[in-house]
Amino acid sequence: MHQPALDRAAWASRWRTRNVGDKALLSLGLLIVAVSAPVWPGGVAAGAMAVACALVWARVPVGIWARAVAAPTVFIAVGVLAVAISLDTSRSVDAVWRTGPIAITTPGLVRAAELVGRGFAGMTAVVLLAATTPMVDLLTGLRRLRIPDELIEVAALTYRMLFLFAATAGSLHRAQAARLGTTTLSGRFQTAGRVASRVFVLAWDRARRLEAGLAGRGYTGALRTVTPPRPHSMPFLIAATLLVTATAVLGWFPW
Amino acid sequence: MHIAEGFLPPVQAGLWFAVSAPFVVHGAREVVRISREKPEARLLLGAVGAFTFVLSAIKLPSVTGSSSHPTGTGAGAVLFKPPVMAFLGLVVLLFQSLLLAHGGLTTLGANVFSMAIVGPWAGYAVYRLCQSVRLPQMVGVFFAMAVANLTTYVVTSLQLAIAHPDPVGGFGAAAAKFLGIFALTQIPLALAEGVLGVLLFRGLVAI
Amino acid sequence: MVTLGARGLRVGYDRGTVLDDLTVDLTGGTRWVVLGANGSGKTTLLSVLSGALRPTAGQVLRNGQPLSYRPRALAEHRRVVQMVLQDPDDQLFSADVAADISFGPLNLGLSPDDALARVDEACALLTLDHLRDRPVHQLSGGERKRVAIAGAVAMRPQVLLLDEPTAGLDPEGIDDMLGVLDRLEEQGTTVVMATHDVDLALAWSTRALVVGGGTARVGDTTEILSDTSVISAARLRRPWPLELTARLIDAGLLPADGQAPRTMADVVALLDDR
Amino acid sequence: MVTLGARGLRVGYDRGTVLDDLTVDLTGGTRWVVLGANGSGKTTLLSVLSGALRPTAGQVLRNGQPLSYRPRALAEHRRVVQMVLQDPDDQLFSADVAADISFGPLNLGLSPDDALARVDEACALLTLDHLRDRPVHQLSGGERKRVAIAGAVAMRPQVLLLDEPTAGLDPEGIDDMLGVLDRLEEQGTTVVMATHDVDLALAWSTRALVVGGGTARVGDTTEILSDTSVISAARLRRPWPLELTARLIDAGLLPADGQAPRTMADVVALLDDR
Repeated sequence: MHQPALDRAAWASRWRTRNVGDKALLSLGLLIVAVSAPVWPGGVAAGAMAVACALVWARVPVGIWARAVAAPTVFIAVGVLAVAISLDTSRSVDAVWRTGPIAITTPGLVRAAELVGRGFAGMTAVVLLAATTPMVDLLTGLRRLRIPDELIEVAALTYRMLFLFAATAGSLHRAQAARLGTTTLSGRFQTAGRVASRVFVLAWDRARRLEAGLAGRGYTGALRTVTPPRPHSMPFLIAATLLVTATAVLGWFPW
Repeated sequence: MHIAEGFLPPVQAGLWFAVSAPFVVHGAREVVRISREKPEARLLLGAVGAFTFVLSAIKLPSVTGSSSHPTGTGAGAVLFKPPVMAFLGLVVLLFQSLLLAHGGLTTLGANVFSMAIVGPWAGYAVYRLCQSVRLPQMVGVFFAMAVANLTTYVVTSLQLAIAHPDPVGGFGAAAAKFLGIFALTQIPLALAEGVLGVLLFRGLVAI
Repeated sequence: MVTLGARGLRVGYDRGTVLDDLTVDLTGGTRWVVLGANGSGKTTLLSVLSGALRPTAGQVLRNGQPLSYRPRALAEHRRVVQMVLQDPDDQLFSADVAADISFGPLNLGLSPDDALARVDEACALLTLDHLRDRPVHQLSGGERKRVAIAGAVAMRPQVLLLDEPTAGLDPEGIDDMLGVLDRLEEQGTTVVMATHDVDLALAWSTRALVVGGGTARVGDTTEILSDTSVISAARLRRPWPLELTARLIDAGLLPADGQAPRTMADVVALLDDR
Repeated sequence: MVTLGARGLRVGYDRGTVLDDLTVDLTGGTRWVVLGANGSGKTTLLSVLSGALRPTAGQVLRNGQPLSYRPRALAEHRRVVQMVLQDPDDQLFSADVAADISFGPLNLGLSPDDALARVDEACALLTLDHLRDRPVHQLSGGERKRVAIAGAVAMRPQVLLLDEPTAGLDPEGIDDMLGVLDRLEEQGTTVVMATHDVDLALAWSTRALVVGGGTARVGDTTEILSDTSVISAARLRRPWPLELTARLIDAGLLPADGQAPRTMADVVALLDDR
């Protein structure tokens, strides 16, 4: 697998050394406003703020940011389409457009428009966190929430190994395609199935070898590591709080 | 397909977290117990989590050429039992939302419920049922994978219908609409995942 | 004979560009090496030439014609050009050796009997006969490499692209591998090998393609590897026979106008002639 | 200084015996190579010496004392002897470079601050500072190798066992790696490197252990690699400087009683002296 755009952005982020809690306050604060405030102006404001924070403040490269939001934008569009149409067999309502039992109504369109705003705002708020904080930092941050180490370690190992297995799965698939293994439908099934079983076996093998490799480094049951301290930044915290509060006030204020 | 960020009203999003929590906590306890008994099991569980993530990224072959992915949780439920999959499914969904912006954080509870709880349990139940009536193992694997896939999407459709009742026909019409759009197009894909599961397990037996 | 080439090839975007505006023509020989430091894009180039990787910009040429990525055109390309990856575990996915080798021939639409004949042929060529019923995971690294090559050879390609076929092999394993490549060449296959073993490249190949810094140089292997500017730009080193003779010429121990040596025997002969 | 050894070592897997009644003593130098063909048991021997693999029979000796496999004795052994595997992905469990390197020091019981100091030290030695903010999955194979070695070096072992540290590296990568090994040696670490690159072994090491056919020979590297009977029994080849001088002596171009050359400069000097 290509390294996902968000992962690439997170590791290279200017905010990499910021405290995870600080960044989470900003992103999750905007996320809460995005999903709970009236979509106009609250959702739109939260979305605009999240985009501005990512591109202007954290200086996530525009190209990488655009690649990161491209796929979820398509998902939002598909989901919204489903909300926009109504099933109306009785032909009882005023429709803007209809064909057979499928109708598009004004309330439906309004809801769809709301959902576009909310979905995009929420997604960009999550992207703000994901594009500035590598997964390992988030998992380390979760330790603070008294989540058992065992669970964090399993998740961290999952993160480490998924890139290995994804690369192997990609290579296996391309190699079989090169031997014309994907020219027919049944060939595609055979190839996908065998790639999956092969990756499973290699995954098992990798876990066993990693166990041996770690034993030599003194592994006795805990994958303890240290990471450099990432102190809170008071100016950042104040700025983040102000931004989130301003967005929330703007969002709920009865204009 | 997961419910995207912002697609659930806050109250419902919270309720789905509450519904999923007991299952995830139960699974997490199981993972902690296994890890403490056998330290090396952590590495194995990490590998299984990574495998599940990769499996869910494999493109399902389809006749139409449209790209879709397996849920992969049916295989995990058969191999590792549903409680473990509840936790690993949570990890996979969290990674999908933060690495790929696929799904969301506020919708995580709802997505965990459909993909990491209902899917694996339904698949596992069907697998056990097939075993108890002495059907060949591969038949059980096929139905486990297909049912896990299909139930995941049915639950997702119902969750969306609750969140977005049709302005004309209410919940019923919305459910019919979402099921029509997702579940019906999903049936061939569920069958495809069943076939993939059989090929996967056949490969494992051979190796 | 099939010739491969590339025009304006570019792979990757922004900071991750591996190949940039690469134009090459693999003509003039059947023993090719692709040389370059790690990360110079050797593997990427082979993948693109094989059709497995679609370039971001530019074209792959086969006999001067741009490669189309429509399924049928790609399948046609793959009948002619096969690639073998460096790590056989990225390629082998069947339980036993014979089953894996038969995968490609069956996909060509051959009957099971004909496919088996291809398996026999490939096993004989790669000296795998004694291993054909063994499970793949029981084989050593060198044996797996041979199985992976057999899987490609069984498709009877006209061009075989090999990524580091000698990496990880011991001296005997390298000799065996070169023997296999000799036999392939006798059958009329053009062999293109990516490597960073410059000594091996000098001794084995007649033509070389050096990639590094996004660009490429193509030419006669001895000439290319004698050119210190190419070598240092590509972050390689000169093969020892060339380096030694250069130093001996500097020390006045050899005349400057001699033939460039490719092997140890050449070096001995040079010193003997003097 | 710590010396390692083995007495009557025997290691068998289900498919056969890899090492059989091996008795060696790694004394007399701090730059060791373990040479042998693929499958000769190089990796197995290093694993046994590191304590990771328990032999079927025989003993590992540290300073002449047999190694006990009780957890505490083994932990003590690992403070002194560290091994780095050929595939770094078998050893790196964290995507974060610094976090992964800190694992060993923490297992030694160091405080987080002291462990971080060790991480800094190891990163400086392995020139990894610029990679600390990159995830492991973004690193090249050579960079991952350096991270894996840093993880071992951070435990400040007195003996470092490296399995094929230069495999897969390009010429520049090999030079960098040898530079790292030089710095380790300056710090008083004994480095034992398994390889099948005989040219590298001759140029870099002073002492060699050749395994093959279940037995072993230990000695001065140049002597061992000049001995054609050892070389052919172990299915290796002579390094080119030794092979070339042998051929030149046969051709009467060099006197038979010269010093055996280790590097290209030595060869040039030999020919110049004549």
